[in-house]
This record gives sequence, structure tokens and C-alpha cells, in this order.
Amino acid sequence: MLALGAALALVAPVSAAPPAPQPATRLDWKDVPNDAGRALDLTWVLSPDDKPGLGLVTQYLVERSTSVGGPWTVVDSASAGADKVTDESVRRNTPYYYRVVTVGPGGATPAGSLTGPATATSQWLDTTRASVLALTALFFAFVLYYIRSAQMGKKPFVRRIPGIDAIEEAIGRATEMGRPVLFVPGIQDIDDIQTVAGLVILESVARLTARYETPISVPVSYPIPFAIAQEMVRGGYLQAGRPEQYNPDSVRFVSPEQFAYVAAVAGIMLRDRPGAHIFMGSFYAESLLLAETGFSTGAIQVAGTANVHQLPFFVVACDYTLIGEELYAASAYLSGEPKLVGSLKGADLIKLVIVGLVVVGCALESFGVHGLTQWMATQ
Amino acid sequence: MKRELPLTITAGIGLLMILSFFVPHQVIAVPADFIQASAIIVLAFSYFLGGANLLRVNIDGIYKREPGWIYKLVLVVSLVATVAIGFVEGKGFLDQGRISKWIYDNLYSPMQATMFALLAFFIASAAFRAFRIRTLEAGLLAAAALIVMMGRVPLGNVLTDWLFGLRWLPFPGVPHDLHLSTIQEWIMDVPQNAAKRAILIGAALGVMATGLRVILGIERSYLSGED
Amino acid sequence: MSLHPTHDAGIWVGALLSLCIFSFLYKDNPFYKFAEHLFVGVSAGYFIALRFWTVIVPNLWEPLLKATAGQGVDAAHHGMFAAEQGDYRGWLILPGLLGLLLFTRFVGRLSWVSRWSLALIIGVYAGLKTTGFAQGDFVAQVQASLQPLWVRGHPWEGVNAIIFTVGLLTSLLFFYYSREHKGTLGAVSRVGILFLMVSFGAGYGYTVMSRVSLLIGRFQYLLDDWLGLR
Amino acid sequence: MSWTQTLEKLDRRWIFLVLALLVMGPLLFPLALPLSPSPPVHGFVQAIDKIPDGSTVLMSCDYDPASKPELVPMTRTALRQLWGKHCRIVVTVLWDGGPGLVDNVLREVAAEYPGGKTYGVDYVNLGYKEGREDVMVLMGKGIANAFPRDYRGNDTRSLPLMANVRDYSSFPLLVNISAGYPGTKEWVQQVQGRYHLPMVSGCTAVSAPEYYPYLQSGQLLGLLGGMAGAAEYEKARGEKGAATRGMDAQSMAHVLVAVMIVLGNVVQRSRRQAEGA
Repeated sequence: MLALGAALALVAPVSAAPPAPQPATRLDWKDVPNDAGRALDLTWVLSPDDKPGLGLVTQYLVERSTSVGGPWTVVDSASAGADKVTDESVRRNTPYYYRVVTVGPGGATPAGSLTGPATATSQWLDTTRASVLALTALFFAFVLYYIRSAQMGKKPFVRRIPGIDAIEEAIGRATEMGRPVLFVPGIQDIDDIQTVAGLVILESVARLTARYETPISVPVSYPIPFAIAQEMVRGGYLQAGRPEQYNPDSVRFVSPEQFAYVAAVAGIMLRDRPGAHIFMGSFYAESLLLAETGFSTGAIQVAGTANVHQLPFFVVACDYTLIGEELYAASAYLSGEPKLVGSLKGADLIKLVIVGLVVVGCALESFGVHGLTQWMATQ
Repeated sequence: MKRELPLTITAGIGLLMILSFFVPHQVIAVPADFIQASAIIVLAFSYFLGGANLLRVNIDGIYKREPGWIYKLVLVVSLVATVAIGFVEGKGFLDQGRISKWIYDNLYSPMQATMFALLAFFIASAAFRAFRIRTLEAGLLAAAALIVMMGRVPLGNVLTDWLFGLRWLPFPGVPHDLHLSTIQEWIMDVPQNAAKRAILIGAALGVMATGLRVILGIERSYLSGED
Repeated sequence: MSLHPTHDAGIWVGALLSLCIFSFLYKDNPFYKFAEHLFVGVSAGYFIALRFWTVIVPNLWEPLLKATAGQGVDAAHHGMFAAEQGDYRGWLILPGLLGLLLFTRFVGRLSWVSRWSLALIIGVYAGLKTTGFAQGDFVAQVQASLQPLWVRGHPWEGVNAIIFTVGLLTSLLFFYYSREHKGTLGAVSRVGILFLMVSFGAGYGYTVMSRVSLLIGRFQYLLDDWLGLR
Repeated sequence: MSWTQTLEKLDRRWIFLVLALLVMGPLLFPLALPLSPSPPVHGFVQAIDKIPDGSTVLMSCDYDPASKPELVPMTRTALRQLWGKHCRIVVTVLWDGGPGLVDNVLREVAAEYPGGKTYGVDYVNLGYKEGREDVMVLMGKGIANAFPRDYRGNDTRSLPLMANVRDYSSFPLLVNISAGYPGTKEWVQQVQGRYHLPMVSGCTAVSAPEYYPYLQSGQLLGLLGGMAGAAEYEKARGEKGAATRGMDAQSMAHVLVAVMIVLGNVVQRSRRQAEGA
């Protein structure tokens, strides 16, 4: 870059020899805020010769040095008409001096003055994220408060969701028909929180089937959920006071392969003709195939998943569908576990805050007051 | 060591990640960056584990002559061959003209694409056999689905071109060229968008609460399994 | 219209395997089973080779090798453990070790050691997801919902903003569990479910569109690339 | 047996056959139905139009061959629009199934230009990296830190194009072509807001409805949804690509699915009436 500047200076006299441009003035620096001291902003006032069409200025070179007297190195450049650059090659807490050189066909003119010492420093808080911090902290406080109070035995109120009644009704109908119940806990591994929710629901389903003396069949796709599903079903039979009826073969390991799993479950549906199909967990493209095959057998179907893309297929083919969060709510309600109930209540409270924010914010915006919107802006 | 140390590691690292979002200072930023660089490496190793597991299960099945063992043999041979060729071919193993690239272009790529294309057939048959409109809710779902499906493709607009001539709803600002596609775009922009945002926010709260529980060691389901 | 089948053996192989998979539509059969297992084997093998050459070698092995000579990204900086942001040199032994520890899963008695590596991954993703969702899907989405409900000169925009806000709030309150859905809240959540159903309808339509596109792509491959029908 | 009963007993393989014929027909005998670009597509085109000519743009192609018919056509058109503005392009692929496919597309489009676009100067393919959103955040502290080597095995820092690329601040725009996780959602969450990088997205139709809230909020400046979005993008750019050619077949298949929904309900209703009687 320096060589380029020098070359331009050398070439200039040979051509029509316009005068060297007047220098840029009032170079100023500012530490870039909200970073780890990795950059400095530099601004200047354009050379009086830098006007469109005049062609006297081609670019500005920004030079840096660690001492007032140089040596100077070019660190950045800007084309004519631009009055700022950001130097991202600085080391933090190091003083630098800057000057700006105006380059044109007539030569290169260094600015009369330089600026410095300029130092880039680190900040401890990114102020543009204050709203995210505030709202996140508020939400976490709600969740932790409710988890704590649930642990201390003060069980917060959670309404019974209709999906749970639908599950019980389906099991009842299967019992009347003298047919088994099929439970599918999704096709994901245990690291998907939906699988956990599905397995929690399985325990109370098993409790009901034990009470009604209806066989249950649980095909599982991964080893760890398989082991947990066995525990859950056994626990359900134990809670119902019928541990002797628990059949270890009711939970079977199938395959993590999506289509192989579907084929196996469809086989169970067509062979054993369960009276009720309960799908609770994380589902992907196979939701469609399961719901369709299940629908064609005439069984009562209840589904629940938080995978939004798959919900439409369950909604149209099932008698009842737990939508999104309802899956978690059902598992919290059924298990009564403090961590689940607490999270649910915390989310409920922050939802009221959101509703309030939206109502107030829309009113303010309608009257042309933008303060709240600007405070929440993060982009 | 068996439970406490992993819980402490998760808590420490999780908090560091959250802090690094709010605190730009190098005291937080540099360790966070190192941990993020480390996670990539550990995650890559986990695939070797997955491959080894797949081999173990299938070789076991071949050895015991389980039903379909011959297919398991296909799986094992193709896995081993693909890895071996890839390792031998070196850094640019996916460059034009390499055997690994041929395998990618002519085995992996067409089979993967076709697997997912099967779904088009299943969706058509499910539309016929398992789409029940018996309630107002299901009716709304069906109406929205039909409008969106037809409004998003050229044929829908050709079929509704006659609407173009009509001056609909003398409401100022309402677009006059009322094609099916304009209605489709309105559904996407207004009612579906509002509901999607509600779902999005609800899901975000769920993920954040889970994240908090995992970091604080309240949620341990990921540690389940053998102790 | 006439056939101009390709002379590329690779495309023949790909096309025939595609047909094997399509044969599943008639019924499950040995051709499909063969293709399915071949696919699982090839993809698992490919994923391993890919991670070896794109992660293990460039992000772990090569920097470590360089570090043993005291070198790193910044040539002016010497020392095996002279790390700075983005240039971690010898410190990369730590993730390398954690990666290897994953294999203790195969040693029954020691398998709990692999939890240390798992704990690192879970900590990183739990943290990143928490702040990512907090900013992108929570605060930014709520912020964008604060909109004027009437716009001078654009009544239609105002109507849309009101419908949008009603839809958002009623759908949010549909997922509210601290009170029975009776009375006002019951009515509100009834409205919310209607908006949710419209969004599921839209989702249904778009999913149909996606799946059909994939089929079109396959037919383009079979008809154009393989058979050369034109 | 009445016609509804016949239909009810219908083997679903007949539906498969009808769908296959309806899709194949227009591919062989095109109808050339007219297209008109929708507002989200205009947003995509304009966002790219607005960046200064000659800038360096980040393009993350996060997909694999399963989504090729929807996403490859829009990748092609976006590359042409960017190269038409003499932009330089840094490509990453965060899906493990994708790097080979994306490299094919890059080579094809680069060869369309007289003299070709030069690798390492006009574009760089950094290829795949494990880590999903973790990589996105890591790139924020230095693109080459996360990708020490490119797809071809070169030292990334030695490529001329990468000399001017430090981190996200080096790009005026992120073009994300996304098939799901990780993809547009994660880029919005981890990069767009966190590093203040404006972005546009081309995605599969399945995920498009989920990204509309990001469009309304301005987190996305434009959105191409599925093959229809790609076809409208081609139309807006005056191209006739694979997506445009597929739209007739797409139309026919949609008609079939719509008819199936209606017919299926007619059949169910008549069965219920028969059962009631």
C-alpha cells in the first residue's frame, strides 16, 4: 500500500500534473464499544478537493505508529468520499498514533496533524444486550423460585389439560374392545427432551393399563430410552399394585433407523390391531406414515409432539393432539416433579409479562413513543 | 467423580458460554473461544464411536447368522470400504476425480435424495386416507392448507385469474389484484405468522428453562444409563 | 422425443439404486433392503472419513504438530503453550484427550469416564442455545411485536397489525397453564386455537410442497441425467 | 358397491401411480405456466442488490442431497447474482452430507463465466465443519480459526481472498441456504443479532413458515421458500432454471393432493352415513 502511494506520487508529474490534493483534517479516534479491545474507529473531515467529478482525490491511506515520530505503516485505506475506517488489527491496551494521507493523481499529502495516543480497551458488559440480560434474568428467577417452592412441598397449581383425559379415554376404549394399547415414545434418543417427556407420560399410561388389565406394547428406537421405558412400565405396574402382571416383553427394542422403525411399528398395528395408539415424543417425517397406518386400522389415536412441522399430520389423523408445549405440560402435570412444574409455572409467568409488554408496547408505538421498542432492540 | 465431576464441568462451561454472550472482556472471551474450539474436536470423535458401535452390532448379527445377516454384511463391507478409501486418499479426498467423490456422487447422493422422495407418495395417500375434517378447527386447517397449496403454485393463479377483473372490497389499501397468491401471502404474513411467533416464543422459553436446569444440574436425564 | 441414455457408469449405478429404493412403494423387497443397508454403510463410512479430514487433522493434529516446534498461527510468537485467541497450540491436547476418553464407553468398567467429554459438549450447547434463543427467538421476537396498531393513511396495515397482535396474544395464552380455561381465558384460548389451526394448515401446504419438489428432482435426475429423454 | 365404497377399498399404490404420472407428464411436456415473484423473494433480490459491488459475501450452504431439488437452483441463481456484482464469495457447509454437492454447484456456475471465476480469488469453498451453532460462534472470532483448511485441503490463510477476511465484520451480508438444523434459525440466533450481520435465507418449503416471524421482525431481509421460491427468484433474475421447469409438475401434484383431501372426506362422510343408517 505504501509502495502504491509512492508509485502514484512518482507517476503523477508525468501526466497532466494536477496539483497534489489538499490534506484531510481533524482525524479523530474512538474505542469501538462492547468488544474485547480489538478495534478502533477512526474518522476525519474530507479533503476540500474530495468532490465528485473533480478527480483530485483517489483514496485515503490510514497510517499507524507506536510513537509520535513514526515509523508509519499503512493499516487501512478508504476510497474517495469515505471519512471513516475501523482498524481491527490493534492489540488491546497499546497506545497508537494515527495520521491520514490523502492520495490523488497529483500526489500524496499527509495530514498536518496526527491523533493519539489511541488505546483499545475491553469492556465488561455489552450494553446493547442489556434487555436480553434483564428479561432472561427475570425468567430464570421465576423458574428457580417455582422449582424451589415446589421442592419445599408447596405444589403450584397446574390445570389438567384435555389431552390427559383423551389418553385415559383411549385406554378405556381399548379395554372395552379387548385390544392392547400401543405407545410410541418418539424416534429420538434421550438427549431430546421430548423423549424424556414421552417416557414420563408412559409411566402413567402403564399405570392405567395395569389397572384396566389391558396389555401394552412399547416399541423403542434407541438403547437408553429402551432401558428407561422398561423402568417406566414396571414402575407403572408397581404403582397400580399389580407388579406380577408386568410383562418384560411389552417393551421392545426395534431400530434407530427411521424407516426400519416405521415398518416395525406399522407391522404391530396391522398384526396386533391395538385399540389405542398413543404417540408422545419427538417425531419427524415418519409421523405421517404412523398416523396414516394407524388411522386405517380404526384405532383411537392420541398424539403429542413439539416438532411443529409434524403437528399438522397428527392433527388431521388423530382424535386428539397435544400441541407443542402441551407435551411438556402433560408430563409435568402427570409426574408432579418440581423441576418440570417449576419450569412450567415460570414460563407461564413470563408469558404474562410478554402479554403486558406487547399491549403496552403496541399502545406506545401507536402514539409514536418508541422508547420501549428501542430499549428492547438487540440487532 | 462419576456424577459430580461431569455436573461441575457442565455447569462451569454452560455458565461461561452464557457469560461470553454478555461480557466481551478477554478474561471471558478467550477461554470461551477455546472451549468452543474444543467442542468441535470432541464432537468429531463421537462419530468414530458411532461407527464403531454400528460395526459391532452388525458384525455380531452376521456372526450369529441373524435373519437378514447378508444385508448386514453389505452394510459392514460398504462402511469399511468407504472409510478405507477415504483415509488412503488423504486431505482432498472429496476433490474431483477421487474415488471417494465418485462414491459420494453416485452412491450416497442419489440414494439419500430418493429416500426422502418416497415421502411425496406417502403424503398423497395420507391426504386421501387420513385427513379428517369434522370440526371447525380441522376445517380451518384444511381451508388454509388448500389455499396455501394452490396459491403457492402458478396453476392456482391461472385458475383464479378471473378474480383479477373484480374490484374487491372497497377498503382503501386492500390490494386490488386479488389472486389466490395474494390471499396465500396474507395468510402467511398475518394469521399463521402470529401463531408461529407464539409457538416460537413458547419454544424459546422451553429451551431456556431446560438449559438452565441442565447447567444447574437439576436436569440429569442425559446422564442416565449405566452407573 | 427420444432416448439418449447416458454413458456415465456412475449415473447408471445411481439410477439403478434409486429404482431399488422406489421399489419400496410396491412393497418391502430384497432390492430395497440391499440399497438401504448399502446406504447406511456408505454414509456412516463417509461421515467418519469426512470428520477425520475436516476436523481431526486440520483443527487438532496439524496445530499440535506445529506446536511441538513452538510454532502457531502467529509466526512471530514462539512457544508450545504460548496461546492467544484462536491459536491454542499445545493446549489442544485437552480436547484431543477428551475425544479419546469417549472410547472408554467400550470398556464396561470405565465407561463413566466418557461422561467428562459428554459434559463438555452438553455444557457448550446448553449455554449457546440458552443465549441464542433468548436473543433471537425471545427478546427480538417480542420486540418486533411492538408495532403501531394504526398507521395514518394505511388503514389496511392497521387492520393487519390488529389481527396479528390478537393472534399472537391469544395463541400465547392458549399455552397458559396456571388457570382453568374457563370464562374470558376460555374464550381467548378458543380464538388462539383457531390461529394455531391456520398456521398448521399453512404448515401442511408447505410440507406437501417440499416433498413433491423432492420427487420432481428425482424424476429430473432419472429422465434427464440417466435416460436423456428429450 | 357404490363408487365411494370402491374408492375406500382402493389400494394406495394406485394413488402412487397417479402421482408419478402427474409429476412425470409436465416434465416431458411443459405447460410453461406464468410465475410472479412474491414480496419475500423481492426482499431477497433487493438485499443482494443493495450491497456494494465487489464486496466479499459469506454464503453458508447448509443442506445435503435430499434437498437438492429445492435448494440447488436457488444456490445457482444467488451465485450468479453475486458474481454479477463482482462480489467475492466465501462458502461454508455446515451439513455433513453437503460439501461435495456444493462444490459441484460452485464449479458449474464458476465455469459459466468467460475465463472462469478463479478459486481463491473470486471464491473460496471452506467446506464442512462439525459443530453446528458452535462453529457459527467460533467463526465470530476469526473465520480461519474455525476453518484452518478449505475443502480442497489448502491452508486457508494462504488464499488471496482470505487475506481481507477476518471475521463477520468483513461481510456486508450473509446468504444462507438452509435445509433445517443447523441452518437459518441458528444463524439468526447465533450470528445475525450477536454479530450484527444482515442476512437473507433460502430454505426448504417445510421450514419456510417457521421463518416468516424472522422476516416480519427484520432478522431476515428476504426469504426464498422451497422450489416455488427458487422459481420466482429465477423469474426475478430472468433465468429459466431447474426450479422453473419443475413448477408445472409441482402445480399438478398440488392439485392431486387437494383433490385427495376433498375426495377422502367425501368418502369418509358417506361411510359414516352408511354406518348411521
